[in-house]
Amino acid sequence: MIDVLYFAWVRERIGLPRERVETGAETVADLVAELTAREERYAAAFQDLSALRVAIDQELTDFSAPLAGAREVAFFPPMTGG
Amino acid sequence: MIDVLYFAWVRERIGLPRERVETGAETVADLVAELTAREERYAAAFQDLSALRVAIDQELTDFSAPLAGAREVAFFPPMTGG
Amino acid sequence: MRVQEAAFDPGAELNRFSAAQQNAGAVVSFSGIVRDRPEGGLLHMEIEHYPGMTQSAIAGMVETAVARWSLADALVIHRHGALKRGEVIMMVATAARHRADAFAAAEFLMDYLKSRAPFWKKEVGADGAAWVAARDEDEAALGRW
Amino acid sequence: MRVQEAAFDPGAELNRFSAAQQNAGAVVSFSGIVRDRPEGGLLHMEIEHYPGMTQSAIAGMVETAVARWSLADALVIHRHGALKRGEVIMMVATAARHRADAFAAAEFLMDYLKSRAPFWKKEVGADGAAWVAARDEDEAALGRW
Repeated sequence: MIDVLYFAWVRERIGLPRERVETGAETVADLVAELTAREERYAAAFQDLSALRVAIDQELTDFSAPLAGAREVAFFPPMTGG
Repeated sequence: MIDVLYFAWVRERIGLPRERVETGAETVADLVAELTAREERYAAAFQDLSALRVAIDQELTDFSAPLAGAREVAFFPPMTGG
Repeated sequence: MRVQEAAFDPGAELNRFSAAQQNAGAVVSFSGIVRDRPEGGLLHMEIEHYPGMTQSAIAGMVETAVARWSLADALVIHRHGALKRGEVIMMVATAARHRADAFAAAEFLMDYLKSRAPFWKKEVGADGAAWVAARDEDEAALGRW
Repeated sequence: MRVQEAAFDPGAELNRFSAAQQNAGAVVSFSGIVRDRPEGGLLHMEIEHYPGMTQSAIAGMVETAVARWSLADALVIHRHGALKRGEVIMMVATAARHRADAFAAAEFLMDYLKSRAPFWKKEVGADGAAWVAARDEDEAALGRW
């Protein structure tokens, strides 16, 4: 079980801010593929990975990162702070 | 007649902040030579021109500048504002 | 370093920050203010953030800046929630002995906050709402550090 | 732009400056604070200036900065007279649409104020007084603009 968080338009497209996901995915990319296969709203959120960023346990990483030991994965668009 | 102003340590060495000078000097350098010839305190102030700056009528210039038409000449060390 | 929904007073923060400096002669501040959209009609801006990550991401940037430019001190305040036009979104302040360090560190912090701290802005107008897109120049600005 | 003997409140000035901005999202400020000498023991600092020239020199710098970086606004306040440790000597503030312009213009103004505005600082200690020497780095900094 892993906590999956969504922010900004990723959150809006998927329709929720976070959920617990039962997964055997080995990498972030595998998790994205699993979610995309689930429902159209996930496919809509993940259709262009180059427009997305991912953090594992609150550290920025990339889609090839392994999920082993991760408690929390977050997906969001490029940040626009400041 | 021209107003000659001194600032910072130039003022302190010469011992006054401003004076009116009767001069026929053609350039700033000529004026410096006239003043230097006058008294030791002027010589002390003007001994190293590379350590001095000069303004004519409140605009920075250099020692070769002509004095024709000038109302006010000021001598001072490099600025240290900010 | 603070991430908060409540408004804050940048002038009071600047004065407090400056007064706390014992031997730093140079203080630089940056404030970001909600401005209208180029096409006008902004009603308000909504700022979303990732609470768990925001604190650690900003703390990491501040630590890097303090070490790299020998800062005497650094301050970051960033709001989230709904902000109206003219409200101050965030501020950064840096203090150093010499101004070049204070300026460089403030610019570094702003560049990193802009593209690496987990905040997202949404502009809300009468005609609808849109997420602010990241600018290529902002990502490129990180390259200089 | 103001050159004055009286103390001023940098925080209040920053707030007033920011509040006056209609569409500039980025405000940068610099404040210079009287700090101790490296060897310690500073009693106060004396700042002398050339009244007739100061105003026109600063006005020229501000005009250049506003044009070159499309500033929405710029502010310069510089004190003269006797200042104690911790007192604010001067401040610069710039406002622009984008932060890069506000930062560049503030640094430009600081570099020019430092070496081209007619102010001279004297550090007074119990052991005597000495004029602050211009730093080669400050003169060199002008080369980048």
